Amino acid sequence: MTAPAPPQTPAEARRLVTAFLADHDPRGGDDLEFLRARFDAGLARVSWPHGLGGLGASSALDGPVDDAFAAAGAPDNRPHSNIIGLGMAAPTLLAFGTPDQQHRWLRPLWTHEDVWCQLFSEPGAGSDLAAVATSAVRDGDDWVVNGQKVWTSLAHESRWALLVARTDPKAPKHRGLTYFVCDMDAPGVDVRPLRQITGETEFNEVFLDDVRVPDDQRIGEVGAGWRVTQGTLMNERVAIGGATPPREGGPIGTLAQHWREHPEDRTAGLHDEVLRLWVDAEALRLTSARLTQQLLAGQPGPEGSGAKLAYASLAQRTSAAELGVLGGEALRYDDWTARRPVVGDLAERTPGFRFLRAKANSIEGGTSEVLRNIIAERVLGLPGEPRADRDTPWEDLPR
Amino acid sequence: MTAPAPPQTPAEARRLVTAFLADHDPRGGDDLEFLRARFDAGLARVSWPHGLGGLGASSALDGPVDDAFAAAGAPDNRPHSNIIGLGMAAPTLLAFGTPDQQHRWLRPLWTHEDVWCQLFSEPGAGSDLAAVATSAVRDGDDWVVNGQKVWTSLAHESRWALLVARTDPKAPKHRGLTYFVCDMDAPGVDVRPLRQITGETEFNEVFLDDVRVPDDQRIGEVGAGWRVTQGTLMNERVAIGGATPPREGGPIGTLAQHWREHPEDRTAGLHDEVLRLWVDAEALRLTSARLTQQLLAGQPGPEGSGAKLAYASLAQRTSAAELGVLGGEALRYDDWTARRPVVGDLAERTPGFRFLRAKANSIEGGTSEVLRNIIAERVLGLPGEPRADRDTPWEDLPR
Amino acid sequence: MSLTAETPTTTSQDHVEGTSLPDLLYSDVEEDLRSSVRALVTARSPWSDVLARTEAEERVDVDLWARLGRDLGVLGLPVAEDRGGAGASWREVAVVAEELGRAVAAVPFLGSAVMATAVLDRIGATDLLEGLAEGAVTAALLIPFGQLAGNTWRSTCTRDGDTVSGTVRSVADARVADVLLVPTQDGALVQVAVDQEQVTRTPVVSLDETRPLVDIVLDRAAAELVAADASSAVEHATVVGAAVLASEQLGVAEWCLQATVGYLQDRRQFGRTLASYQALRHRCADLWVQVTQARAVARYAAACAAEDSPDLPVAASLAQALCSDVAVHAAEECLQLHGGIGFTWENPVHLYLKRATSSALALGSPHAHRSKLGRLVNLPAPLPEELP
Amino acid sequence: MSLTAETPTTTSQDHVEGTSLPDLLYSDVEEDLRSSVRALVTARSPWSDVLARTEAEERVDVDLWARLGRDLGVLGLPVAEDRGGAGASWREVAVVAEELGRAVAAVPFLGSAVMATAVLDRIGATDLLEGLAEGAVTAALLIPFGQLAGNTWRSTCTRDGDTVSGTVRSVADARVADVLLVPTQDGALVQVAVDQEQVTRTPVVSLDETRPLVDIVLDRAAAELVAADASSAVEHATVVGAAVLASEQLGVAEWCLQATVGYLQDRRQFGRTLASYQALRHRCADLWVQVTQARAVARYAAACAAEDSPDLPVAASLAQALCSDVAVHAAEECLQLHGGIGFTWENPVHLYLKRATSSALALGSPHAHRSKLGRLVNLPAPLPEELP
Repeated sequence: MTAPAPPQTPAEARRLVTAFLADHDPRGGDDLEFLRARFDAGLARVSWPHGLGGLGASSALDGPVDDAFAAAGAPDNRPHSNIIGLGMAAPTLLAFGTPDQQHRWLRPLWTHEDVWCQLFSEPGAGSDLAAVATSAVRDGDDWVVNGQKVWTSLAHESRWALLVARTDPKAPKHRGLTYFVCDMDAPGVDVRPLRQITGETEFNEVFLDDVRVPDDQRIGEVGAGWRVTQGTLMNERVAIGGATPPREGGPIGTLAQHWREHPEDRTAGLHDEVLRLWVDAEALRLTSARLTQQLLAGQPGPEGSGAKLAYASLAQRTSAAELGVLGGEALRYDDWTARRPVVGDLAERTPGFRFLRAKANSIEGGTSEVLRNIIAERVLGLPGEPRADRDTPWEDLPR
Repeated sequence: MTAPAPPQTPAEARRLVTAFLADHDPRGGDDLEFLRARFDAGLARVSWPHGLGGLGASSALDGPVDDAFAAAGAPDNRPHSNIIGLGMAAPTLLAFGTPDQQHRWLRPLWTHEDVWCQLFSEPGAGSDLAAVATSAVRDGDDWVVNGQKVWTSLAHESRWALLVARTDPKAPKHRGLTYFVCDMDAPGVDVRPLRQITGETEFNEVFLDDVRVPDDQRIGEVGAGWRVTQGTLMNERVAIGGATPPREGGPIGTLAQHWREHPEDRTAGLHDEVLRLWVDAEALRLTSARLTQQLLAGQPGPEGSGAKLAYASLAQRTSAAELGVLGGEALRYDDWTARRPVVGDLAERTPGFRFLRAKANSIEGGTSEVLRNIIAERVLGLPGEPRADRDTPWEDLPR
Repeated sequence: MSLTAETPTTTSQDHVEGTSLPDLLYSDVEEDLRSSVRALVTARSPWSDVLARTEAEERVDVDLWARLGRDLGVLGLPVAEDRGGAGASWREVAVVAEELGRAVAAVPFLGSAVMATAVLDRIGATDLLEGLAEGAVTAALLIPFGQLAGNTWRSTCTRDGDTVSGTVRSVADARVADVLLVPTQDGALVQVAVDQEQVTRTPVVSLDETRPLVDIVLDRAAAELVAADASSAVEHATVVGAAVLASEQLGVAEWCLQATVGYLQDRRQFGRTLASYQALRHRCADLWVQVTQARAVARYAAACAAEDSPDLPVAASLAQALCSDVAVHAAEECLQLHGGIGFTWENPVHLYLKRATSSALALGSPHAHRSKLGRLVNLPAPLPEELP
Repeated sequence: MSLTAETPTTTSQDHVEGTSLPDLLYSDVEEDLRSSVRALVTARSPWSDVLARTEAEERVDVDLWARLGRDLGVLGLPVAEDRGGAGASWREVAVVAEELGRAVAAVPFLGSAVMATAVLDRIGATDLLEGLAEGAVTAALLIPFGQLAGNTWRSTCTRDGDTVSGTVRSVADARVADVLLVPTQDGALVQVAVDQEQVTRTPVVSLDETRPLVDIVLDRAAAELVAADASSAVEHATVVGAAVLASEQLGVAEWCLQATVGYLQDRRQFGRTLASYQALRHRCADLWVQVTQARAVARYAAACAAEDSPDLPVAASLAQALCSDVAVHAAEECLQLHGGIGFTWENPVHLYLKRATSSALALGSPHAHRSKLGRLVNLPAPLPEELP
């Protein structure tokens, strides 16, 4: 049987939603059944392939479809609670997984039955991700994994993890890695909360002690883990080019609102800084919008790294200005208790929290220094740093 | 005969001046004779050795002696018109010259009969000064010099030049250099004005075409030119630790005065910037004063490089703020004619001139980038950049 | 005349028309236009000629100016075809400005093809417009070049019958203008032919001699009324000028980044190319990020001008505040990373530094535009300090 | 009470006493003092203990505090010997503050040994001073910690007979104080013992838990008059506090620079030490330049306090404006260059970031100190904007 032609326009896509809704009551009560049916109808993400939640349409139509379901009051799949699953695991499975793996994992991932996390960074492998030391040794049909991962958000809620491990320590570092999907409920997986400077435990350390991973959970060839990892990370950066928020939609909005409501906190120096931040925030918003337009026009640009770099700096400067505007009141914090963060909590907490949390923006997902390297090399064509570690067996590298 | 004991205190030094003035009328009319007599009495710079214009005193006493002569209305040696002679040539001759060379050159240098310049930088050897290509080939009692020098201030007024040239192209770059004193009136020396972005011709290019330099004008051993050059440049940096100007004594003074006198040019953003510049100028003044105190206390610190780095940035930001304060009026310039600069002209010209001239502050006398390298390596003990050029014969280096 | 002050709004949300933004990319037509202009200026206006002209008797490149009108027909892009124009929009004008900025070309494009054209188009002065669009006539709007775009400003030129008198300092692009468009104290706009004794143009030694300024004195000069109430048209023209100037600044910044990257790849120090030093590469990366932002806001300002969007005053001031700083910073980095050679007259960098610096001050400094934004988007200044 | 506003002068030249500056170096005595303090805090207050204490019941390191008084005798340094002090000066106090900052030590030094001591010494309240100098009594000046030093401020605490009432938010170093020194609305200063029901201290969740704040309510608390007219003494004490705080900030910045340099030398990425990356080295170099400047202005402020120089208000605000920014920037760079590990609770960097950030806001933000400098050295604010 040939697959039906994918929708070509937002209007066509909306017609498919309307037809689906005629058969499925969005307020029928069983949200999971509704989501599963939506997936099976190819309306989960219409840009995904036929039979895997989509219809092979343009990614420009994913947004209109989501909007149409939302307008009808349909339940959503809580995308903000499964960011790594939807943003990184799904694209990786689609690009590198076998058909069996895709059919096994994509539906429960999209319906939010399974939350996913990533087991990439290690204490000794941060920016230099290819230096991971976690080992995977073949034993029959399984791999036995040992090591320590860090900076794992959502590990405590996740059923599955993307895992990169070293399968050949005698190969140069980039060539001895293999990529797996790890069952977070498997024996030997120990998730421990990692506390941050905000007091929160947003991230985790994950200790892997003789964890058995079946070989059918390997993604890609043995030794090809670096290539798969690069694919995953590329999706992380593309994800930045999402929907454009409204003007003052980010941290600048909180600052601007305070400025308008509290004339008593205004000073000349802060006025200039607030205006500079407003300019920079609006410039970044337009830059991100332009990047999205480029992506939709099929001209993927390298601006994603630049937008992340600028966002980190802006978030840090904006929260610092908030402290300045508040003055003495900013000497007070709200809560240092070690606790899991709540989605959407950022605007609700004290400026001190935003100030501290923003410090991570220039580290997580690629440090600003690494992003500058990437821009200089890949965009501007300038030479890279001399590398001593490319051709040496991993086990011989100094650590 | 044993030399008299050097003065130990400013009061003792001033007594020596008073005694000298009793025998030499400071307003007698023949300024040159007066200056020569002052040199011969060891009161030119009391910190210089006996018989060479000094008395072997502490350098802390040079200022008080100058002040005492100035208070008596004595003619001075126009030190601002012979900065390289007094600041670099004299210390180099004292440290590395033979007694004959010292006696030959120091007196007319100090009395301003001879102006000096330096022939160091080349089009292909800026920050990387040790890469100079100007060659000196031995021929009998002479050396025959060929090459092109650049960034030579005062070359058109100078009688003598400090010259560094390559005498052994087969040696690694730092080891094949020799240091000379070049007669700027010698045949083959061609001084051509070099025009800058300000329109002025402050600097020169100097072309050396079969210029004969007698071997008795060589300073230091053959092949030891780099060590002598380093000595000269160290004096350049120490010179920064001179007398502390009064508060608002630098470019900030011009800006602050304009701010006070022109309320109509004030805006909120500029107010904060002017205050930041005032803070930074005063901080730099105190930092330089502290450096001078350290030098006088016999604790030479590495702060000189830091002070130069900070000065360049401050001068550039201050002149940019001047443009901002003036607004539309700053669209006008005063004079683009190619002309030699006049000492002390900086405050008299337009803000646009100061803005453009300040761009050189982070390049001349060591770029800000080189100074950061120096601080990182010599002060903080961080490793240097990998160097591919240290042990290769100069003639084999890529250019 | 008095340009009316911008009206403050209660919250900046009023400026946001949903989340839909105009197209910020370059269309194929725009890219073709860019190629034509670049080919012309590359052939006809190399930097060495631009440099020589800064000290020549004739500062303006009248040959290039004629070719832009005659050969390329890019002087009437935003004017409707029935008014003698090309029926394109300010978006295309901005692309031309970008290329002229990239070449620091010495032509009165901003004054004649942007601001004079904008004011005449707004008023509907078809006869003059046709001449400008064809390149037969060059006109200049008589305002001080440093005047903040669209802001409160009172002309001091006065009308008396069919004459006008007054002095205006530091006018841009008036050196070869045939016609001066003079806003007058009573809110009118009159046109003044320059070929009369009652008009004196005194060249000004300008920070940017590729866009030389003149002081103009009108002493009972014969004047023809263009419009009796031109205040809002003049205000609009200066805002459009600011919006398009941002694209010119983008072109300057792009040249500087490109020149810097090229130089770092060629020049060696300590046996290695400068590009091999990470600290310098990181500065180029930061500059590139700034240039991408300048491009986005300049495109947005051009699009707002093209659509006559109510957000145009915000977009123009945003673009001026950002692109001014980016262009100056790019030129400064270009000079610094060139080292001594960048400080010499016989190197193009200073042409870009001077253009960037004077463009930043033109039509309002970044400080002035930020203050204006504060009023436009309701981020008010502090209350006056209480005196002790 | 009302702290009098600073008096503006006509030009800043009035502040310059010739070109002679005080000694900005550290004397041998000061270096010995530094060694003693450093030895004590190294042994008694390692960062892991400081971290644990931020969540302990007793936030203040009372053992270290006792040893500073009893063993080292550094709590009465600026007080004359005949008043029970050590007869040294604020210069030596600043050296102690530097070392306590370097260790982010949780002791009420700034509140008790600096500000409370300064106000009592100014007034001549010998009895209380002796207790403070010996370390037998800990006192706190009852002002909001964010209050701009020396500036116009009106206390809301009121006297009624021998009692005082009022609420003061965010008071530093009062958590273990025995005595509160309360400026009152009528310009007096009274002392209040904390061990009475009429005094309520409510702990505040503080950005910097190594210097935890409290909110204090006095409800007809028994009070003893210290001085009927204490306005200028209180103002002076806060200015001295700001001057000494700058040295504490210097200590914070020095630790951050040192920790960063050390980490870069140890940590490897891509097969090389981080220190081998030029971009990171250049950032350390820039930081070092800033720290040398912070040292110079902090020393100048301490010297002005020691000499009771008329330039003290300028010196204190200068030092606060500069050292606040340097300390925060140093902590931020320290965190960033540590990467992820610097973002974790179990690493000392955040203690320094929080101390630096809250110290910057304490006794006036850098913005507030710059504004104050504008008044002190006659660089006036813009005229109020003309409204359209």
